[in-house]
Amino acid sequence: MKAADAPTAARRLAVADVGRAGVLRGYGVWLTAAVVLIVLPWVVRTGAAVPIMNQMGIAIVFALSFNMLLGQGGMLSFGHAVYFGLGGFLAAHALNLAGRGTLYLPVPLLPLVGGLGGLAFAALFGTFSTSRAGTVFSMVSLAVAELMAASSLIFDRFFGGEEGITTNRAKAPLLLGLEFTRDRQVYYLIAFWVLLAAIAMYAFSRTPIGRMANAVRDNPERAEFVGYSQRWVRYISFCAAGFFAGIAGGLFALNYEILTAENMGLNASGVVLLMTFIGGIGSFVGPILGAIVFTFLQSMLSDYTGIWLLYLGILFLATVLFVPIGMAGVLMLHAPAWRARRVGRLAGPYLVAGVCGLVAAVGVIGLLEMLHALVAADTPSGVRRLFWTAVSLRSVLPWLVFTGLAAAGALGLRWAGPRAAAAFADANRAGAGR
Amino acid sequence: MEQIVLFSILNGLVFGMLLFMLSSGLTLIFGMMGVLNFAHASFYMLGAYFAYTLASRVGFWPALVLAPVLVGLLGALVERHGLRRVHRFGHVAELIFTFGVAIVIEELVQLVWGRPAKSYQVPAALDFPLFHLFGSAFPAYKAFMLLVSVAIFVFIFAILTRTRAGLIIQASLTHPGMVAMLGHNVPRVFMIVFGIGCALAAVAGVIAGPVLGTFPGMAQVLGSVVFVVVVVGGLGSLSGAFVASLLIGTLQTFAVALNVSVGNVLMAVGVPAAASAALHDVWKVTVAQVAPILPYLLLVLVLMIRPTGLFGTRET
Amino acid sequence: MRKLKNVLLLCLTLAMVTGLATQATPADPIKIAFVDPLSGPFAATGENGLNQFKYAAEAINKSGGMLGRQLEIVGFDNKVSPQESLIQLKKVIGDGIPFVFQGNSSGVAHAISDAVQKHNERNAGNRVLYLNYSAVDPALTNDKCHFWHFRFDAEADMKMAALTDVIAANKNIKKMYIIGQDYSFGKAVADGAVAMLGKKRPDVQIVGNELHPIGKVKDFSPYVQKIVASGADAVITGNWGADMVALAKAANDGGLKVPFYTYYAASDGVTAAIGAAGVDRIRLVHESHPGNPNAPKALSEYITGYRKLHPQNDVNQPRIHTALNMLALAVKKAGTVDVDKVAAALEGMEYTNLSGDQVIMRRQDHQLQMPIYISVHTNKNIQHDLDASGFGLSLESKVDRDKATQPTTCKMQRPS
Amino acid sequence: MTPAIELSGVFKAFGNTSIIRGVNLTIEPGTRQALIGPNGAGKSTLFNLITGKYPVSSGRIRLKGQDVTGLRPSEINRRGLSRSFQVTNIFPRMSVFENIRCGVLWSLGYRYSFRHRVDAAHDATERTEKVLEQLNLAARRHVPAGVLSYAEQRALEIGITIAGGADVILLDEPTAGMSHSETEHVVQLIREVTQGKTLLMVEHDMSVVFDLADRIAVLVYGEVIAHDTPERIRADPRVQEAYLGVPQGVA
Repeated sequence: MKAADAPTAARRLAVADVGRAGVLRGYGVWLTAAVVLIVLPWVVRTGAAVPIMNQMGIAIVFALSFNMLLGQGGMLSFGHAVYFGLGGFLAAHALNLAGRGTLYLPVPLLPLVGGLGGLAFAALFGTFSTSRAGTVFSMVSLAVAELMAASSLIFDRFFGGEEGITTNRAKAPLLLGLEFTRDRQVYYLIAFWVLLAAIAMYAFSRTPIGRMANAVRDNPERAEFVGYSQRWVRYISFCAAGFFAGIAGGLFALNYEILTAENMGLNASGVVLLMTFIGGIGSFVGPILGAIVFTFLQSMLSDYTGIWLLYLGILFLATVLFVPIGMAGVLMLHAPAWRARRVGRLAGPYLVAGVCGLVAAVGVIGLLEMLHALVAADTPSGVRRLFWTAVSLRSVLPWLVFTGLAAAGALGLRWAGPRAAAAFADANRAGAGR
Repeated sequence: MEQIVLFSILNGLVFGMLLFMLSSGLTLIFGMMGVLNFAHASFYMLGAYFAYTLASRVGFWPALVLAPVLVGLLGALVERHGLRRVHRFGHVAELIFTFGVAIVIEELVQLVWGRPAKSYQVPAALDFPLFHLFGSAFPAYKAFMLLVSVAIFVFIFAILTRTRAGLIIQASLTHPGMVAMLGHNVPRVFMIVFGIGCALAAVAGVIAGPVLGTFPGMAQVLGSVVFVVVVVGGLGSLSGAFVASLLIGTLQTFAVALNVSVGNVLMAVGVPAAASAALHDVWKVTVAQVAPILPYLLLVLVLMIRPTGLFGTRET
Repeated sequence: MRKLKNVLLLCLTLAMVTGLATQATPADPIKIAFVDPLSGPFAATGENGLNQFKYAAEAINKSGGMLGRQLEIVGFDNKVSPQESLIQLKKVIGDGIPFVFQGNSSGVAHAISDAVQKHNERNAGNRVLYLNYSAVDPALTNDKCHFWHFRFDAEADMKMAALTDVIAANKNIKKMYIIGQDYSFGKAVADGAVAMLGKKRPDVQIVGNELHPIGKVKDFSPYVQKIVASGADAVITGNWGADMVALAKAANDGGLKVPFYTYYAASDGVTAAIGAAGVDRIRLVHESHPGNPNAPKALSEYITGYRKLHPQNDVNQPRIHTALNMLALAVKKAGTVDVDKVAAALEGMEYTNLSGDQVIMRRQDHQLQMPIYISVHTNKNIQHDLDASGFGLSLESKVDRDKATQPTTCKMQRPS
Repeated sequence: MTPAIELSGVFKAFGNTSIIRGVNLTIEPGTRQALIGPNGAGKSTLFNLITGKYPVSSGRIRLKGQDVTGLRPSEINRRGLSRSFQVTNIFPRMSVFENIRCGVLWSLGYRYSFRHRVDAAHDATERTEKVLEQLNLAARRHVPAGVLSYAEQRALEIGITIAGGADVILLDEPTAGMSHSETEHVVQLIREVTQGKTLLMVEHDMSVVFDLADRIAVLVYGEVIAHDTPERIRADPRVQEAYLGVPQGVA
């Protein structure tokens, strides 16, 4: 933590633009990704793994599209789910029409319908919401989100009210005899689209407009004086982001065969901000990483605790405060040391700091969970299982122990943090020699 | 009809002044620091919860003073140890930070006070109808709310126009960066302003909690509207916030009171009735049904016509 | 490039961890899934429901369980989100659990019902049964009915039929005001009230029929002013949660003294929050005896036992007891946990519930037929209060099963 | 010959304060000219009016004969006018190479394209490389612009300005805050990159002004009081009174 605690301007700036030419050059990366995606369902074969991977895939496309706004364009949207949801609703309606035979639309092309829907609405709402950047853009996005959330209850026929719009992918015409009734078949379809959308979004970031989106983010005024209208640049990025959000929405319609108003609500928009930021907004892989980790945590934590959202909120806040470059940023920070084969030197100090962090986390989690158990009053026995031991809520000892652990861990971190940071600096200095 | 108009005006005033108490703090913070505090309504919620707990221990009146002080201190802490850290990463980073604060506060409130609504009641001394008119009662507590918010308004106004500190604040609203030139300790000024802004929000929470309900979602219910108020009024403009608060307060109460459908309105402005088939869903909707989304429509409209807001002068 | 490969490898590892974490362990007890909110704003409702299921299951386990195996209730947090519900449903199916209980939100119910139907049609060997204990949208047992869905609560129209019977008998009511949340349930209540009152009491004037946005209204005073201005003698509302509490408080502040006929103005903190503001004003329509006065012995003991375990919570859904016991009987009758056979056994089953009423699972649409109760919010003569607040519900009237019953449009398709 | 820039009767007021009070100024194409004047005379404001950052209160501005009054900065830039800023104004999180390339893209016709790959746009890369050579920043091409030294950032600022190949260049205090040797280097750079173009610069360093400028305009209290060759300006009594009379070294 301490390494990123006081990032010098140089280090922060050095990682800010990791998407620069060369990092993802060549097709090797995409081929590797394709192979991983193909093999994955054969490696992980248990329980709800495939459904969760489907969810991750959708989240990846959505988070990447969100980062086209935030990371690349400097636009913080509190309403990006609007385009996800509208694209999804259009896709669901299209699939229903296809099921009735009114429209010829093979299932694999469905996400494209969603994308075009997202694009159309982004093109409409973008006209007024991209006129300004910064705080006002954020507030307008919030207003649009509130408007759409309210409209979803008014326009019953399109949004289906509270039940939403259900659809059935098994009824649409087949393409090449491909059926999509099993989770695994859907998985491969989603994987295909995730890869395609990721490649397209990466390619977009390397086009003139993609580069100028970065320029407008950094300095809108200067961009004007090299011939670019900041408004147009924002508008086009916004439309592109809406298009890919719509694709994610279309994938959602395909996978869950239902869309409800919550898909375009404020919470959905908040979640994509959380996952993107935790992953790291400064690089292309950040949102991917964030989407995977966040989805995993979201669906797993709730099996163990009722206050999972608090943990995710704390994780988010900690990221903003201490590691604003996100997980991907931290990984990228270690790239020079890795190349110089000096990562080994970091293992020791990092392990010590990690153990301290873990002890502190156990203490804090223990306290929070005990408090939760007490307040929620769902533990009549007064005993709660925590960290594989039975903890009595009404005795003082466990409170003391957890407080002690939290304090000890925090003190340990104060000691170990600077050492880890020093080790990091040392490894980098050595690496700089090349 | 008179009854509806009169009570709508009164309720609009009460709600509008409540909005102003929230938006004035938000505007002060924004004007001086350039930060739009997404967690502002969360401090309003904390005010209500603190007051609920304090009221059951020491009574309502001490709670009315203590809760805002506590929340103000908490706000100052958040500024000192959180916001100041992310300040150098720019306004978007600050907005993201306060967004995170809002999430964590909402979760912490649920952790500490539980999820069900709290029965934070109007103090017995004010729990009577002030007057009856046209068969309907106006509760004394609402008059009290109006009184408190007007008092706060006068207080802010006096400070801003009569004291040196107020003049500095006013100057920095229009010329950010000026405080530093006058040789003031800017970080400390920021911390104090942030704390005061949060305390103002907390006062609103203390007095609104018994009427609008004290529950974990109360921040979200009011939050977005407050942002609309400050953007419509013009970011950083106190008079704008005042006008927009009253405008939105009365707009919402009157919209509820009117028994008019959107179709009627459209016909009145000349849209042919033939359009009703195509716009069926919208046509049958009453204005009352869309009352809560009117502020957002207003925001979009204002930004299209006057991007700096009604009274705003600053581009952000 | 290598960096990205590493990231991808990391993802792969993560995914494997995901897989391991979800691995089902073979278990002896019969697992029953409870899919409802266990976190977020509605967690209190979900937690209390889960506890009532566990409490009811314990009693069944004490008397031998099902087919000699113990019942185990497994909670799945759906965060009252349709999307999350479907993810949890996948988990349930992945864990090989055949029975799914869900109740909160008709939107979620539709999502689950639809998903269960699709899953069962596509996966004949691995079916699940959806047992709906609380979602009351009539469509679920009408147009959207299917073989693998059973409902144990009275659907909205049954309750409305009972409610309008009571109102029809009250000659003091001449003007009725209807207010509700602007979504499917609020609209269903409004439409039902207009239609049934029109039939039973054509002389009652509907002086207001208002929908307000759900969860968005900050202050209900303007609505109360409109009700006062309309001169209404009574109000019907389907409001729940914060919207219900705020409406009741605003009515009290505005000096509106007329009765409010409601669906969800009790328990889960609502009774406590309304408190004195609702006395003799709030009336509730529900499917069980309210416990006051003179509760049937079985119900009284059941409530007392539960309150001992959970002093702050209520038995607000005695139908949970009904649902679980009827499932146990069906499994016993079928002699297996095979979903199709258990469903067949449930059809037409009769059962005597805690209130002492004879209920029957109608074969035609899988809607449980039962009498309906109407009670009033009060603090007088309360033996079993709600929210430990001293306030509770007291019985006013009861509408018999055959009076409350409603026709259905369901055309049940049974697997051959 | 059509003037490169032509201001006629330009006024600008902020609220009640008039900053520019009726400026008429003609800049002939292919000349290097300087705009001087005491602090607060309105030099930067005049620049901001010409480049479209602020709208004029009244008057007209023509660029190479075309009326550009009221156009947005980007539209004026596309008509062949480019400027630098007094306070360094670059793209801090992008690399030096990308900073220059941003200045190049529009003029090569890439506009808002999402069909081209910037890395495959060889003409843009070549032009960028050439500018980097001129700026002597080729070795720093991958460094984020925000971490360059001050002098390097000033050079980059000029680089972005000239990268698009505009034929009318406005430089706002290009040597501000530089050491003597750095200033010399920048003067050399300006001379090189404005070869055959029209240059208008605001500058406080009189040696730079008299070294570079073919003609000098003197702005005092929002009015151009003189516009002539350096020799005549030096000799002009009004200028001496209004400007050179004040102590030297205000920069």
